[in-house]
Amino acid sequence: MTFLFQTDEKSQIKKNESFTKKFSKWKLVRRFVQTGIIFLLVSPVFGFTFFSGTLISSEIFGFFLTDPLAAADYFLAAKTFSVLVFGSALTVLVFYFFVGGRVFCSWVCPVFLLTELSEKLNKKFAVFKIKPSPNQKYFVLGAVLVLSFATSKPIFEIVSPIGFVSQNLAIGIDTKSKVFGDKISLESGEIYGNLKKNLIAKDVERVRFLFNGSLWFVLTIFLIDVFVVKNWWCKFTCPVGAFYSILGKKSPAKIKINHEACNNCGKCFKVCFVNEVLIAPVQGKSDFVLDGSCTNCLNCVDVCPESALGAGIKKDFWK
Amino acid sequence: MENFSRRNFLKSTAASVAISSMIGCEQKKTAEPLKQAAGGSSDQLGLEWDKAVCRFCGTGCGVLVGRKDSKIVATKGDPDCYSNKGLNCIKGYFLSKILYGEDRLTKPLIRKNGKLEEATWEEALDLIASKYVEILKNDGSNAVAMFGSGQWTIFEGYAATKFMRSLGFVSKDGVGSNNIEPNARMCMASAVAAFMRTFQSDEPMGSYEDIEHADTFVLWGANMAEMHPVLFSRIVDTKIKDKIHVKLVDLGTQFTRTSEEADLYLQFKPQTDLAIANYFANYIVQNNLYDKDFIETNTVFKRGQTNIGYGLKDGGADIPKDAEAMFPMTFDEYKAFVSTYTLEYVSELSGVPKEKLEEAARLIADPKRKVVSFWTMGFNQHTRGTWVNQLVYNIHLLTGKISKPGNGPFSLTGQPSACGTAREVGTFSHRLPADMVVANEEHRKKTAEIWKIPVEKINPKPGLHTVEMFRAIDNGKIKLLWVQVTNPFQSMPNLNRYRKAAQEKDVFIVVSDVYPTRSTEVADVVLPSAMWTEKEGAYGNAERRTQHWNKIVEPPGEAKTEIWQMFEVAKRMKLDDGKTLADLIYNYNPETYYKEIWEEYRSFSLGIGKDLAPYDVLKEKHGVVWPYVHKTKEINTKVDFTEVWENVENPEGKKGDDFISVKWRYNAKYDPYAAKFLKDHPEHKGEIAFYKAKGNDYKAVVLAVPYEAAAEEPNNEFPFWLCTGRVLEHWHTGTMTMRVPELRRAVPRAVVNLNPEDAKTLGIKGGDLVKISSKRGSVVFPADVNGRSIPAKGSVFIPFFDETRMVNEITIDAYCPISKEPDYKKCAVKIEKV
Amino acid sequence: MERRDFLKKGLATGLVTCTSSFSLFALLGQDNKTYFRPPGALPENEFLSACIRCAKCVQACPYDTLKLGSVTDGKNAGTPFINFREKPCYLCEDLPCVKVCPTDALDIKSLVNIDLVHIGTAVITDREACLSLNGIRCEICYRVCPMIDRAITLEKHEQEITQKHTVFEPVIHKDYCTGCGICENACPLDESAITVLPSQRGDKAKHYQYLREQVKHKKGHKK
Amino acid sequence: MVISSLVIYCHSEFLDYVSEQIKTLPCVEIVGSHNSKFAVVIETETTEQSAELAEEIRLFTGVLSLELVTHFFEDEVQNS
Repeated sequence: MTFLFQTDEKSQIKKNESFTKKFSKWKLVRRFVQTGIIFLLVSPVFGFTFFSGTLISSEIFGFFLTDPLAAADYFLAAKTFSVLVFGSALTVLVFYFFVGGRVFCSWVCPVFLLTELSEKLNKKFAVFKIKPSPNQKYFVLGAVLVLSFATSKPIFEIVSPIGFVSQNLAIGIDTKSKVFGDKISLESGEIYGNLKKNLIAKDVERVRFLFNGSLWFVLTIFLIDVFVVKNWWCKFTCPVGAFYSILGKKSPAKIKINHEACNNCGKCFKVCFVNEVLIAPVQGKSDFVLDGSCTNCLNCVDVCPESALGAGIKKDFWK
Repeated sequence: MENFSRRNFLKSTAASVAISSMIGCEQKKTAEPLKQAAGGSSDQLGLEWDKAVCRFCGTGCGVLVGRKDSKIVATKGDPDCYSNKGLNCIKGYFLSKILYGEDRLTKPLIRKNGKLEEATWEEALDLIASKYVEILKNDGSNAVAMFGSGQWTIFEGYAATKFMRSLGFVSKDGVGSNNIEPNARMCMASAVAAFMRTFQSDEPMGSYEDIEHADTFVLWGANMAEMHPVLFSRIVDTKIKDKIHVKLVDLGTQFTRTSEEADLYLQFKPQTDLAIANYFANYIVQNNLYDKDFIETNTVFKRGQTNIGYGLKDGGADIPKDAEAMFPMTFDEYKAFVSTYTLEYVSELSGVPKEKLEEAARLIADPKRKVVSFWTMGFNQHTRGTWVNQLVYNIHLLTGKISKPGNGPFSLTGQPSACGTAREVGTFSHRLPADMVVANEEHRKKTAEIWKIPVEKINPKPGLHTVEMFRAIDNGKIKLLWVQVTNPFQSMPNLNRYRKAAQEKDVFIVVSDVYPTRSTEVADVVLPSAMWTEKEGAYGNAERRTQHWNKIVEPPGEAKTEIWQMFEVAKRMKLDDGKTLADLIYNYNPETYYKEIWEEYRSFSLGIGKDLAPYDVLKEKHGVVWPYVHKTKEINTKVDFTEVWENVENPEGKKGDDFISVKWRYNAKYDPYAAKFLKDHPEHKGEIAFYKAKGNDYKAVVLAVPYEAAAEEPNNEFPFWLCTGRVLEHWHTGTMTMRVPELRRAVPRAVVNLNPEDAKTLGIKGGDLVKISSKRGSVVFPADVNGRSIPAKGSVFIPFFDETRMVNEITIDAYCPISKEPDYKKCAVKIEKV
Repeated sequence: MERRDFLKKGLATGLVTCTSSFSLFALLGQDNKTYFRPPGALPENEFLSACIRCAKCVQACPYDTLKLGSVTDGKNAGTPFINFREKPCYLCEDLPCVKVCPTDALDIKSLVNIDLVHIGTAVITDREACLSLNGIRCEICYRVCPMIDRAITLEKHEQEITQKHTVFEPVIHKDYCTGCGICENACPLDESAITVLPSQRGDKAKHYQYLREQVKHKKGHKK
Repeated sequence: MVISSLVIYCHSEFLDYVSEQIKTLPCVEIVGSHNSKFAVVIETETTEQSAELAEEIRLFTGVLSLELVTHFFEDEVQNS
């Protein structure tokens, strides 16, 4: 993918010019949110009760939230309609519409962390440099919806890496002490001096990792990301990404560009995960990044030396 | 009238022809019982099979133990054993696994600055012996105590009682210590006291075979479906063979698996069994269904002392001196006494509907019916345990239904050798072997003669019974306690007091056991012991059957038998004249000391109606019932039975044998002693003779005692009754059965059984954690609402096998003033959801 | 340069194909294991459609009974199931797992009370190994059953060999058995002699009434 | 008077039920029972009455079959 911009002197990238590492403020915030989501998923294991469930469907402070695609799959597969599921999907839909479509991918979804890691590894170890078309994910989305209806099974939820990762986080670490309150050694602590511990009350509280076979599937995706196609899953295949891209198209929250400040240095292209969306704004065709695939990860805002880019609100978002 | 008699003739012929055609035409497949060659035979798997008896309950099922190389790998029921004929319960099924728990004790342990460290046998035994000598010299015999068990083998029990009672040679006050108690005090003491007061001889007079002859079974608070599974299987077999006629009456305070099988279930309020038994006696007397001439020849009426206290204060201060007194009484006075227990009064007091009470009374009193009463802990662990035992004897004595096949009261035992070891060997604080007591001059003389020690060495004053013994530890009077084959620091009632005493008071505790338990936790010295078939042994079960087994495998590591431990300690106790205590009391030939101990112990029982079988007969047979009587005097009796021998039957042998195993004592048809007695006393009519009751002119006592309230009744602060007990899957404190993975998987923890209505009002669901507290403490248990036993409204049941939650921390240590047996079945608690 | 690059490519493709083929093979692989669902579950096919694999029920189960299907479980990946031998369902009265299910895969409406739960039906599948049927006084499955005397009773018949003992045969009554698996979990044999099988209760044929029902026979609780 | 005795074969489930039913009948007396069978004696004035009672017993639910074992009816023959 060549850089479609005129290289005039001003923007000449000096080969040996070391990047003055600009402090990436937004990346820190995003990392904070991502780890926050992971702690949220793991919180029931440590006894917190305000959150339960996974990213497919969860309950926070009593509110039901369901992934809209999962809801759609459910309605198509089970050929029913449930107000509760629709309502919970609607809240998620409205939230992401105003926060910015694919914000789910870069800020919430734990699989994105793997993608970012695979992106770095891909630079060094990429073996095949295949580049499918960015619209592939929409075909996958379509296929998922049709298949769900046809096989009357929520096809995507069966194989969703988002499901697998969040399931394993939710129940993979088991520290719940047994309900019956069995104890390993008796009230008087050491019962036998230096003898072996009392072997009668054995099945008691201890940390157990129950990660199940699903992580193989996630590993496969990760390897494809690294060796075969850069960002194969998040950029080109994930139907949830496609779903939020469609939603994000019309969302008011967009990246704004200040054409004067932009000196066409191209740094934003390097860090952007879906850098084709930047072409139009950088070339001055639009003041906002209009393409829905932008995940509002704000990497570009961080790296822009002239801070030409910033998170903006597109007031007339309905046009 | 002639027509009348012809009609009867016609009717009876019609009836008999019909009956014979009914039975005759369906021949039973009498499969010949499996003839199993036992005793050292090996089968195709290369296993060496040898006979033994099950390690657990009082039923005493015979088992065959299979050894391969040096490990017990299999067991099976012994088809030649009369009680179980080749069957076991689930605990017996796993017998081969109890020896091989992971944390089996294999080295002696000595507590050094708070921690139990491994030590050598020399070090441990020297320490114990020195402590014994030091305490005996400074504080005298009453400062040492031993707490043994109904799971001791007979040899160990005999060696222990001999050891303690001969400590006079070492102690400063020159007499032995009577502070020796078996845990059978918490299990069978009430039965022993009742037997001695009624018949002046311990041990039941009937046999398990009564089950096949009887048609009415009255279970007094005995959950036999779980506690004596194989016997219950025989009762149910009798029931299904004749569904119309055979009746099973279950009196209890909670609905159990036994009540599920019962035809008539009487659920009564705790302690009101006293009133119910008196009502039955009243019913018998009012409807003059009593056996007049049996009463005249064989019974004497007495009135028991009343308001005899509950033993709540140390030293039994709240018990009147003459609590055990019995005053003469005439039959009419007795009739007047029981007449107050009318149907209305008892029904209202006990909460049992009138028609059920009456139906039960009718069944019991019906002369045509053969009635067997069964009871165990429900009656024995009772603040009026001795009374309530005697009230059932009253019923059987009034109706004459005693000592006959199918008729008789049968006091079941809990432990495998409570009878064989604790009661017959007399390891109680007031007893000597074979029904003898320390307070009696002649008994001491006879014992001294057999033990070959001076009679003044035997302490005439009875020692401390169990509850007082542990209270004496708390009061610092007892400085040394040796615990063997039992786990008192989990099974004592009011446990917190005694655990604290053991840990804080200056008392040197030695525990001989096979696994780490709550008792080894407080011990100063832990001695690893050999277990069950890792040593030669013999148990005596509930029907007076002594069963012997050989040593089959070696004990693990350095574990040794309890007898060896006592020998070694005695060897280390030097006397003034240079000899050791062992030389005096244990000078047996090391190769054959089991045989010598047996023959010495057996000499106590000969000629007094308690004759035990010789050692070789025991080794060869699959269990021998005593009295085991020889026809002529010279072999083992001081009495000659040749003239009466012909008309005495020998159910377990052939007609012409010169040995008879007496199955029904006191019955001349089966007991040579009774036949001889009747021959010598022609004026004594009938075929029953209580020849042991010399004190009451050979008559059994019918005792008039009233209903008295329980020691601690529910009140508004503690509104619930608490009853404790066992489950089929586990044995006592679970130290063995909880180490069998399969049994622990089936019943992994103790739960509190709640009545569904109580659970609903308290908002408790199955599995919720519930705190149960009494005046003495509180324990948390998971709740079980629709489980195997459903307590009556306002009462709860908790088993005591779980060492991580000990229900005995809240039970009360009130005891029956006569038998000194604590009441685990009744105390007041409150229930809160955690 | 060319050979090293070729090696790298080969290694990568090998690695990728083996993991992806494993996952795909597992995903589509058909195994005949029956999956026992939590209480209130719809019939199997409808359940697979309705369950969106959100694992909330697995998280809500206080006893850790519910396990989560993985990729190797094919179409059951992500769905909850019970392995009785490991841990049975303890039939919590407040049904925590059914309450949290967002879709109606676990249908709370169908469970007016806990007794209507029907995960499957217990059957003594190994009559020869069953200790009770061999006359040994076991009957653990009977005594641990939460619906004792309704879902399971003891039928007595004479022990043929000794002729003076009784065989207490545990008999399961389909209409009451909830299939919770507590009996299968507690069975002391290495291979449990009593196993829960998937069975629909279904109503009896209308055209014939058993002799037993003609007579009001007092079976079950004799409280 | 006519005296007859019968053996009644019942379904093993219904022994208590059948025995209660028989007890309600006049002049019929159970004289013995074995496994799932009863022996009863019927004493009536005439053979018809006896046959009726037998038929009534046969119709009880749970009774499988009936077998007449003895039947004394000399008096009836004498006075008829």
